[in-house]
Amino acid sequence: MAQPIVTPGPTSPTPRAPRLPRWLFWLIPLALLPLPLYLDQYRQYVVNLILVYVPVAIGFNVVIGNLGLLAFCNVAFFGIGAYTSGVLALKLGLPWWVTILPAGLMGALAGAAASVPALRGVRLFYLAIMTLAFGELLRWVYIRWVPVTGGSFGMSVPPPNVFGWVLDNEGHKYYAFLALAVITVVLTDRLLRSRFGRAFMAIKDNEQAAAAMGIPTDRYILLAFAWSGFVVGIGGSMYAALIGHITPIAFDLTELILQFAVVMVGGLGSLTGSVLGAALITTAPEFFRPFPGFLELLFGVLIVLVILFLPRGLASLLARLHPLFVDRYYRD
Amino acid sequence: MRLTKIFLTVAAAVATASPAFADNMQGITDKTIKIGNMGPFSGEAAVFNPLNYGPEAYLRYINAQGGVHGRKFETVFADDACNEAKGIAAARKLIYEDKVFMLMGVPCSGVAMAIKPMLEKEGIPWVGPAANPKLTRPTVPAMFHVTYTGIESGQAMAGFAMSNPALKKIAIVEHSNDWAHGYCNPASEYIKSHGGEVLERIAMERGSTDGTTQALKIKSIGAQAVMGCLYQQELIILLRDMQKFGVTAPVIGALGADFDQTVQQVNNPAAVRDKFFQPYQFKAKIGTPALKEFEDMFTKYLTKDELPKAGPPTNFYYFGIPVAIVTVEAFKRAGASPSREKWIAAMESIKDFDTGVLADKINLSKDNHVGVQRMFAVGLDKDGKQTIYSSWGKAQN
Amino acid sequence: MALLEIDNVTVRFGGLTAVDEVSLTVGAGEVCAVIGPNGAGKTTLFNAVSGNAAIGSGRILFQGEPIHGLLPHQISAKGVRRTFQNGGLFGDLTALENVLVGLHARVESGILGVLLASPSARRIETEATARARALLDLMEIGHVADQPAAQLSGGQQRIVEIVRALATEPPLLLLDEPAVGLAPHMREQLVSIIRRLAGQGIGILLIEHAIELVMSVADRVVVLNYGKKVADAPPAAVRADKNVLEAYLGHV
Amino acid sequence: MLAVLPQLVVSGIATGMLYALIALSLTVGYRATTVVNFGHGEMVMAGAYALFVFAGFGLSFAPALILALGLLFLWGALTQRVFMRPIISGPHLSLAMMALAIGYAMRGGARLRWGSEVVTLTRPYSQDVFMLGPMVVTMDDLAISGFVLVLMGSLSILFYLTPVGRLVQAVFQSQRGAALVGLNVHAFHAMMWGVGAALGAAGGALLGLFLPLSPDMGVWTLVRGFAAMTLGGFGSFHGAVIGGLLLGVMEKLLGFYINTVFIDITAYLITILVLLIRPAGLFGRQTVVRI
Repeated sequence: MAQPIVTPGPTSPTPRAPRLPRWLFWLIPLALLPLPLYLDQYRQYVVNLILVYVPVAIGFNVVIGNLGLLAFCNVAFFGIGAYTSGVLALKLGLPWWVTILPAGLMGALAGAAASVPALRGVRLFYLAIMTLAFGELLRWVYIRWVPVTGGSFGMSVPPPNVFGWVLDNEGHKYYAFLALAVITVVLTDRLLRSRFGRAFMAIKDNEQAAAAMGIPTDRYILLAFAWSGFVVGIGGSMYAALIGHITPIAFDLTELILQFAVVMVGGLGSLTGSVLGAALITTAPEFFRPFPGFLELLFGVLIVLVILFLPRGLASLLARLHPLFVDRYYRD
Repeated sequence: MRLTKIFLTVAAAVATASPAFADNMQGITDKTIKIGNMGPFSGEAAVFNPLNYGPEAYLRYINAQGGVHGRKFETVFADDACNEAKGIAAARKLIYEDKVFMLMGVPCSGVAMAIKPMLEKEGIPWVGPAANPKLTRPTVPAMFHVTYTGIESGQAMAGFAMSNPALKKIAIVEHSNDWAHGYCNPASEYIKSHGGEVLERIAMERGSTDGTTQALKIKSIGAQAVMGCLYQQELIILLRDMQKFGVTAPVIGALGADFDQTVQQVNNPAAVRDKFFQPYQFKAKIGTPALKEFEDMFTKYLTKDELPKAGPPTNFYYFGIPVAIVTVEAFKRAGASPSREKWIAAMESIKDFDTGVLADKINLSKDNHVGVQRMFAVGLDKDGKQTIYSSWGKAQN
Repeated sequence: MALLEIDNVTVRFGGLTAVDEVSLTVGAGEVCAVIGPNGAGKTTLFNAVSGNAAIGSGRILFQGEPIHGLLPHQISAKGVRRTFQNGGLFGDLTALENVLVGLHARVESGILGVLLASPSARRIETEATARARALLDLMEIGHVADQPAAQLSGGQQRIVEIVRALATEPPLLLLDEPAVGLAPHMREQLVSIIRRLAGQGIGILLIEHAIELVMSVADRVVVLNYGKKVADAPPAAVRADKNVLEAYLGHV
Repeated sequence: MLAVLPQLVVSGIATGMLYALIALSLTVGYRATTVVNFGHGEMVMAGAYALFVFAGFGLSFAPALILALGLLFLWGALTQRVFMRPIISGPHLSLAMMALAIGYAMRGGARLRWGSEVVTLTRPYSQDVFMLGPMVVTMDDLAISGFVLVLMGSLSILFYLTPVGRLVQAVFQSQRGAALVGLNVHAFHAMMWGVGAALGAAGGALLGLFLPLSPDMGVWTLVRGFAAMTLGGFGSFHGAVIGGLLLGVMEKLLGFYINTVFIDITAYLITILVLLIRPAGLFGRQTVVRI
């Protein structure tokens, strides 16, 4: 064995990036707690929809932003989560809160399955096409597996139930959703700021160099996909609880484009960006309401403009504002 | 701990804040009645938006006559993009923000099913063209069908075919979506329960560019008739390819394709004459004097953007209008100070009411919120003359 | 026993023999430079050692164990670390995060610990971060620790890459053209870093075009030409070798 | 059951010709720029509508078609120049999303203009049916196959007998190298993207001959084109053509002999199977797979 090369001796003080205390983060959900007191059932629903898209976006971002692979199958995880929750509630009569974890786990399983092409070395646009096929095949299964999924009519899911308390009011759902959104954000943040998240980023930037640093890239690709599936699956479960009626058409290519838009507008690879993107893209159609028919055109143009002029999304605006908002991948 | 306490306090506050049940006079003022008109104005299903403009034309016509009991209708449009999440948002906006009296429209069954629990809970009236029979069966206090659901249409398709005793072995060609299954499931039930046989349910997906497989399959299983639960484009392809391979079984198409356009685009009289039929929901042919009144209404009261870019209003405009006609009739009957309860009671009092458009008269009651049953069929006879049939080979009037 | 033993290794790509029955050894604390004209097979030889290229025949032993046929990350975990010719840094990560990736194998936090932020996982992470900072400070680039690697100067990038490779204290380091694009004073610094590492017993295999640098730092020079080894001797002897001159002149 | 086999194959080839054309047009763009146009389906759609518009000016079929293809060539080149070039060195995801978003906006635009009306093209030939032994062949089949074969022939001449083919290959392998030998890579990219768009538009025009136009008509063709590319080998010209033909035939066989519900997912099944069995496709080199 070689001798120690460096002994961390008296270090010269180096300027650190400015940091805020971590507990400040908790002020955000805390400040959001009284929201239902001020919102009507319509606005509250839109807020809840934003909260659904928070896990959907952060999960998606792990694969396309952090791991940097062109996986076009996020709606597959979303749909699996929704259907798992729906089927367990409808066929087995389980309360919604019991179905959340299974929805996440089924999503993770789908994530693992979707990582197979990537593990076989398929990359770039070719990977995009492969994973697209995976998502569309699943949608075909939802349509065909009528006894379980209700086929093309979809299934009506009973109102969500948490510990025997039926959430039949948007304000009630809000608390459950806020808790889930916070949990998924915090867990994903912890994952990304550990050696796992750094490995994802290393694989994105230079796969060969990552392997040369002792990172078993395949294992991490699998992990990223599974985590993405897990988080997005939970988002799917929330979707089922919010909408109450799930149909195969909700998981089609249009939905995929929407989810892409959330991540791209928010900022690739940025957790904060995903949350911002979810908020912006979910509420955008509400602002476009006075122009029915223009929605697709405006939406397309919006994405084009963001890619051209704000390639790192809203998160980069924040980061430009103050270094505090720069995403970091370590803990000290 | 502190966090938990705050959470519990706020949650309790929200829970105890009495859920603001919608006022049963919501949307009614001395001068106006506010109506939410919801449908797909964007996305693939936007082709169905004449179902929203049809009733709007009628409301504008009524407004031009001075309104009902001195009140004029005020419509708030909302786009649901035929997507459940967007649809719920749209419906909630209409109900809680715009505070409309009732909802009209919502042609997409998925969206209608998704907003149903909310409408039920809040007692918001709905009248619309979504074909899913589960919307009004079992009866829900405030939801009404005054147009044909999938059950009536599907049974009419099968019933028309089976009114010809020679047609017993029937094949179904359908899209794999709720729309198609909404028609072909009841059709299939009807065939089986009336001594016929469903040989095979053949899939033909949206966007198909070729119907060779389906046509050859129909031929090889020896089907005597075909139920085609297909949108217009695929129906045209199927008819064309059946002709190409000499498959002579008649095709009964579902509502959802425009008969005239289909015939015109197949562009081959031999492929449709005495061979292609469709249930017919109107009392007379579109473009004939019996329906002229409505055509004038559309062209007079709708804007250029709301009308077809070319040609006269299509059958979707006519299919949409009974929704408004019956709604207005109920407002007339509900008296000078309408409330939701009075309006619903007025709806349920409607018997043998002739809309002037539909083949059947409207009959509603406390236990039955599906207003129409009987349909005709339309087709070209052996000479190529468009005919409305009451049963196989038997022309109506 | 030599630290690294390359024994009769051949690497073929299709019909092309990139490395042809090459043998060489690197001992602990030894700096062995591989030189040769473009296309001589130097980088391919590196790739064979680090597991990025499969060998056709021969053996590669590290500390007496065969490592050919292992995957790159397994070889890395055994203690063979490398740098890359065209900058193998992770551009979107900061210098600090790059070094942390280098420490990956040493940060043994489990996924559950990370997700639950268990005290031990937190401790492991903060310790690793402190160590990474210390390493950067030691190489006198601590002030750029929080800048994205892509924004660093060429020299800083090269040093970060070496720090990253050294973070786990590997016995053997493969440096692929570390001096490319460096200003003269940075080259001197590089030479002193290499000497210091060798002085601490690390074996170094070096590919370099800058002959002066090679001559000043290497204990032994191996010359490749058309995939074949044409010389293997101390710098002074190689300088006088006729084969070597021919290999280079033949290409001018 | 076997009696219809020849008919299925013949009809499958006729359909496959269209898929082949779409796959080929995708491949042209991909080979020249190494970027897959995820908004290509809308170029197909736009081709059909452009033909409709020009025909509406009273032009006969051939000049209207030429104008439509020219327009789409310009539009393709313009999108590459204005939208793709500024981000060409950015993440691949941005490139994919950019193309997707342009397509989405085009679809929205088409829906605004034509969404509520039925738009059809008129065939420049009669709608006759021929018997070829026991098989039925329509004029549509012949016209499409003929047109696609002529296009393929001209493309082969372009790529195999003129310097363009070598340029494409050079740019595909090393853009820097191509720039070094004096090729204006940017202009070349824009031009080939335009050629791809024009070829796709030709596919749309052919579709429009026997289908009513709709803003969504491109989406399905894109999926079929991808599957054909994958089957033939990503980036291979003749692979795209053979992949398209095979896909057309397989859809028919799977649909008839197994179940019609499989027609719609044949493309996806093929994509997945190719991955499991032979990721490089029939004629592809391993280049798509990690080095």
